[in-house]
Amino acid sequence: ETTSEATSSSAAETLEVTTVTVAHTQSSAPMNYVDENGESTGYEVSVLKAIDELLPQYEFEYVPTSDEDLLIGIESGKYDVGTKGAWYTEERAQKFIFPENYIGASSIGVLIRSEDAEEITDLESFAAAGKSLVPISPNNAQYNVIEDFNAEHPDTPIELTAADVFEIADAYTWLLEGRYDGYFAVKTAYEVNVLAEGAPYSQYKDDFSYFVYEALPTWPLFNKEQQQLADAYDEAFLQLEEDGTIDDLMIEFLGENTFQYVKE
Amino acid sequence: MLALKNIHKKFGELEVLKGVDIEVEKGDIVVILGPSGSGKTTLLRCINFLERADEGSLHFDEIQTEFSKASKKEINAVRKKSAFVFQNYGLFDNKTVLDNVTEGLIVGRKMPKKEAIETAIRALEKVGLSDRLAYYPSQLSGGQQQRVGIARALAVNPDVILFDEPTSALDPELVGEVLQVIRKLAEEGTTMVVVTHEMTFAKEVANRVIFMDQGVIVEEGTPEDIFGNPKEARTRGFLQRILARV
Amino acid sequence: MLALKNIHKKFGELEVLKGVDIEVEKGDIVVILGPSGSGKTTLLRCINFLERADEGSLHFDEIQTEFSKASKKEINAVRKKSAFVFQNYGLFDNKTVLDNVTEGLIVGRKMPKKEAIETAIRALEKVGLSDRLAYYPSQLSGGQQQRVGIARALAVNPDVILFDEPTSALDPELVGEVLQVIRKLAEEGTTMVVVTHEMTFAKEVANRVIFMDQGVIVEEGTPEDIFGNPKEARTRGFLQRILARV
Amino acid sequence: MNRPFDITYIWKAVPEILSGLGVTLQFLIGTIVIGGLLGFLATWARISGPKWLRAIVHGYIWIIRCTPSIVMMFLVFYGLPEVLLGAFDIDINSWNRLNFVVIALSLLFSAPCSEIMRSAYLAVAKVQREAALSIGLTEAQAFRRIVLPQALVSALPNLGNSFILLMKEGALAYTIGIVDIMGKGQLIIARNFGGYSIETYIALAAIYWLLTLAIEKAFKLAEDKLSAGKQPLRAA
Amino acid sequence: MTIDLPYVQEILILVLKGIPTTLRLTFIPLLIALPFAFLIAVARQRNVKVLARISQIYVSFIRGTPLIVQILVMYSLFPSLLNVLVKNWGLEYDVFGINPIYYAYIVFTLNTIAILSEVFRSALETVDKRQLEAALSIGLLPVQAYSRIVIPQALVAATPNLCNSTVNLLKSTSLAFLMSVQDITAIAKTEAAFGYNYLESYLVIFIVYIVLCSLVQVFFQLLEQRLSLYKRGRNITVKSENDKQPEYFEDVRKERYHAGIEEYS
Ligand SMILES: Nc1ncnc2c1ncn2[C@@H]1O[C@H](COP(=O)(O)OP(=O)(O)OP(=O)(O)O)[C@@H](O)[C@H]1O
Ligand SMILES: Nc1ncnc2c1ncn2[C@@H]1O[C@H](COP(=O)(O)OP(=O)(O)OP(=O)(O)O)[C@@H](O)[C@H]1O
Ligand SMILES: [Mg+2]
Ligand SMILES: [Mg+2]
Repeated sequence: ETTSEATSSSAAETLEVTTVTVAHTQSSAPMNYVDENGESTGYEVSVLKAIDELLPQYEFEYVPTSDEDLLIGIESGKYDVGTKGAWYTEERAQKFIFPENYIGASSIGVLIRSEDAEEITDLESFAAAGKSLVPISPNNAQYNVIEDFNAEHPDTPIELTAADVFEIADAYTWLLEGRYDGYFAVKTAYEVNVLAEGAPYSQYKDDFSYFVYEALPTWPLFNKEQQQLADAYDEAFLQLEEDGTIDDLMIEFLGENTFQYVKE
Repeated sequence: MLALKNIHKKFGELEVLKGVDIEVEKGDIVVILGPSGSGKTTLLRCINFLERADEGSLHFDEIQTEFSKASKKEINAVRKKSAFVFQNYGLFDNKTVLDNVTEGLIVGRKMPKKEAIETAIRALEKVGLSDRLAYYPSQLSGGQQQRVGIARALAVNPDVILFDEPTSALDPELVGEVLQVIRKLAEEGTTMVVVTHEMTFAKEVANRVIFMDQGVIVEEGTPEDIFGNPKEARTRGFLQRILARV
Repeated sequence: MLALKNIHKKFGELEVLKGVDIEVEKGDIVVILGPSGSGKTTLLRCINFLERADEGSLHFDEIQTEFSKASKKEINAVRKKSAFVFQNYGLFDNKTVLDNVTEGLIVGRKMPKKEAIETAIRALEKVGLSDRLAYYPSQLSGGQQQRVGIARALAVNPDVILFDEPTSALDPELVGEVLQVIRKLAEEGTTMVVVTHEMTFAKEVANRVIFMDQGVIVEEGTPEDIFGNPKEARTRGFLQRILARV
Repeated sequence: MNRPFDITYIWKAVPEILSGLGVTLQFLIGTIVIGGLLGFLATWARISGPKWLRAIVHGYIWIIRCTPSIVMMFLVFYGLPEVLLGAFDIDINSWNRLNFVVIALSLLFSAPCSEIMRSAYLAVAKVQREAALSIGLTEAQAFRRIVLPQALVSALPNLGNSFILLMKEGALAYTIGIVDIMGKGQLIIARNFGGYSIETYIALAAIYWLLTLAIEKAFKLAEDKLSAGKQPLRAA
Repeated sequence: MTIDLPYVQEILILVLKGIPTTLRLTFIPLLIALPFAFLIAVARQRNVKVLARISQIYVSFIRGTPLIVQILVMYSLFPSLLNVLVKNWGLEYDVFGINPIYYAYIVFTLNTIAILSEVFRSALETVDKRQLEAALSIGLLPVQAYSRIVIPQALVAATPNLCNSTVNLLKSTSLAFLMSVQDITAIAKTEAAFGYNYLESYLVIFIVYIVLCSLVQVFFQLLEQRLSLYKRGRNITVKSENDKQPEYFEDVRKERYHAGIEEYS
């Protein structure tokens, strides 16, 4: 409803342009973040920017904010749409509109010590070996994945500890010193922190190994009143997928097309 | 010029003043005598509204009011016309000697700063303290503090000064000097109500003496009457025991 | 029993004590006279280590020390053997009259509670205040506070009591009573050093009088000597002006 | 220890972190002024207001002290515009978000601030006010010139605590997307996928400490000035 | 926007389980901090040479660095260091098995010491020097003079600020979730994440904090009233029977009464 009246006065002459407030999280690289110059960027934000190009009737305005504010804001109508790498649950679908098409997929997997690499190749073997996992924020998709995993494997659950978001790369050190055995991380983080040239942990490259578990599809969330906008999004998204823009952005921000890892 | 009628004051259930009447004429020096705890300080505090009397009326020049009902404006007016010398000195701890005295002039009476300082120094000279201008109260001896308190009250040149044992911490030499000052003030027309334990003081400067005990005025009269020919047994007892000692 | 030699004390640049010697025998009542600001309070405070003297030595029974070097143990020992009656009363604001007096007994001297209360009440009776046991200092008149201060010092039954103007807020009747108390204490062997402005007091109870001025002892002797036949011009001047008044 | 540490990164992070300094200072000063004023009024009401007002203010302080800062932030950010729009037809949705931060923090700050002032006021001896009145100062003058300076001496250390805590409240601003120095640090860390976090945090800590030292210095000066004439609680 | 009431009820029950943790995180650091804070305050107040300087740096550093940085140091770096040391000493102790709540205790204690030391320092400023002198002069040792005369008077000015600090501490313990400690906020947030019920969760957090903080406030209010009794003065009654007198006073009064000695009020 807050879709702005501000532009409606000038609307008479040309096409009626509606301003859309797009909230995104500011510190969830590579999906959504704020760059050195204070510009909103990241994979999901970039997709939305491309979509905006295709929708002349809308003009997107980006508001970087926190997870909590984003959710409350969309629900209350302060923001029309928001993106935070959210995954789908039934409960959430009652509060927000999930469009037909997910916007991206974050490929997650487990970082382990190389010495364990032979024994551990997937979550099942990780669980079976009784290994411990670095605490996860309940806000993260990973938390839910492990919960689901435990529900499916009641005999060999993985011990799951919740902790608030704590954006430090110390988890790599914790692995090395044996505090924990596995770090359920986004693949890009592993690449940037360990594999890349000049990465902080590049000297320990050989001590780590990584296996991809799956890619979780992530959705933008629309305010309940914004069905029309959600439909417009869906239409535009398909178009972008077709013309290869999505693929390009995936490569740019995530290094590869992660849709391939999505389990249906 | 100052008349108080039927002042009553209770602290909790303890009745400290039980109907006190006082009348003071312009230029009077009224001395209040009485044993410790008889309500002298409380009486002075009530006059200046530092304590709210429960009952009684006040007539002070054009101001006429009930204690229990006095408005802020009336209270301020009374305070502007009077000054109080505290039994425990009550100096401003955060101000120097000079600032203690100029405060009431510059802020209270809007006197220009320079004039205020001159006035203050004159008042401090009267009590022999013009060499301690920059000291803080905590750096003064008891007698020095008491004299600053006196100078502070003198400086604002009020119509009435209420003294609560102004010489208790002074050596006899200084008592004499302060007595001189008070006498001179009286000549200039300042009215004074003095609570004191110094009989000499009472005899020499008072033109009226009030003897209080247990919250009531037992007797009042000229110094000659009270000291020479006290009517009440309680007064006689009090004076006898003192004179027996001196 | 108490000997002080060559006490010097400076506050910043101001030298307040300029080499004071005092010797006090057991049972003595030494009265210190002197004009306001002459350093009397400072001297008493130095004896009790409330102020640290810059120079000088102290000999108190078996304690023998330099002021500037005294250890904590020595300081505590001196304080345990002495009591101080403050010019400004110095009552514990957060304690009732009774608790003010028992504090030094129960905590300082480890006396059983019941005995302490009995002792305290006796001391308070001596100064006529046993009807105010449950009052807080803020609820007392000036004279009442001063008497509690005296009772507090009496109660701990020290070897030496240092009085700083113990009667300044008292009416003459009470002065007489307090004087009695002090005299009786002396008979029981308590040593006392009393700063006072009450000449009568000095004449009647002292067995030695010290006249101080500007940080030095000008003259000392028996009351008869000092009052009857003062040698120094300054003493004569001080006494003359007083006697002229009385 | 297996812990990479790039000391030069600390220095590299400083300029970007400092670009948030303006925001930190803005909400800090804004809150001190508005919250301090609110706190002062609350103190005044509690000490010399009529009974009903005292009760209301007491309740206000009570509730504010119970409110977690994040809850207050959302109440102000979402509740206030609704209230103003509904009741007065004033639309503040387009306001700069910093304003909401300042309002939320001011409300939060006013309660402890008022308690600080109240306890400091009550600690000044009664006779100080009385003496001022007795020489003809009005209540207001007596308060401003005699009581207040003495009360401040004991209020300052506590106000110092509050100011420093307030300065570090950037996390609260971050929840509605206002980026102060703390926020800048977090953006940097997020952009690095958690890399160099220790280095970034060290830079942050250093900057905060410097600011704290500056605040402490100012308070020390004020304290020394105001406690002139006061004897420290110290036996010889 | 609607509030999902059954859900509120559901989390509320879950969150109640976090209350003991929250209380522990508040009161253990508080109680440990009190004596240390007081010592620092006295050292600074009396300007004890080296100690005052060190305390000042400590207070400034702890107050001046963000809590989140301290948590990082305590929760991440410190155990690593400890682990290396333990290994070097050849000990068989599992450093990483230590419950992180202990790190939370340490962080909150260090902070509380710094904050309270300033609270106490300011409170000591309000006590008149003469009170200390009087206590010493009747033969109390400095420790006794402080504990019996100075501190009770200082506490009057300190209580409202102690209350501020306690309430602040109570609310800031939610940061312990960074160290995976499950306090009330942690539980509420974890529950909220699944269905994005943040509104309801914050409502629950609010309710719980109102109750907890109110208890703290009631306690301190009563304490303040009790401690400042001497300022207002005891209610004077002519007959002492209604007076709340110290019980020993009452004993002696009765005894003396029965002994036929005059009654006093
Ligand atoms: N705030 C108070 N609460 C209760 N009682 C009080 C209070 N102030 C004074 N009193 C009592 O009132 C009586 C009179 O006190 P007041 O100070 O007027 O005596 P005073 O005549 O000035 O005595 P002094 O010569 O000793 O100064 C005393 O018995 C005292 O205990
Ligand atoms: N803390 C201080 N700082 C500076 N000067 C001080 C300090 N304390 C006392 N003085 C000065 O020392 C001198 C002596 O003070 P002291 O209190 O010993 O006098 P006194 O003989 O007791 O006088 P009185 O009879 O007036 O009480 C005074 O001139 C006073 O100004
Ligand atoms: Mg009196
Ligand atoms: Mg003196």
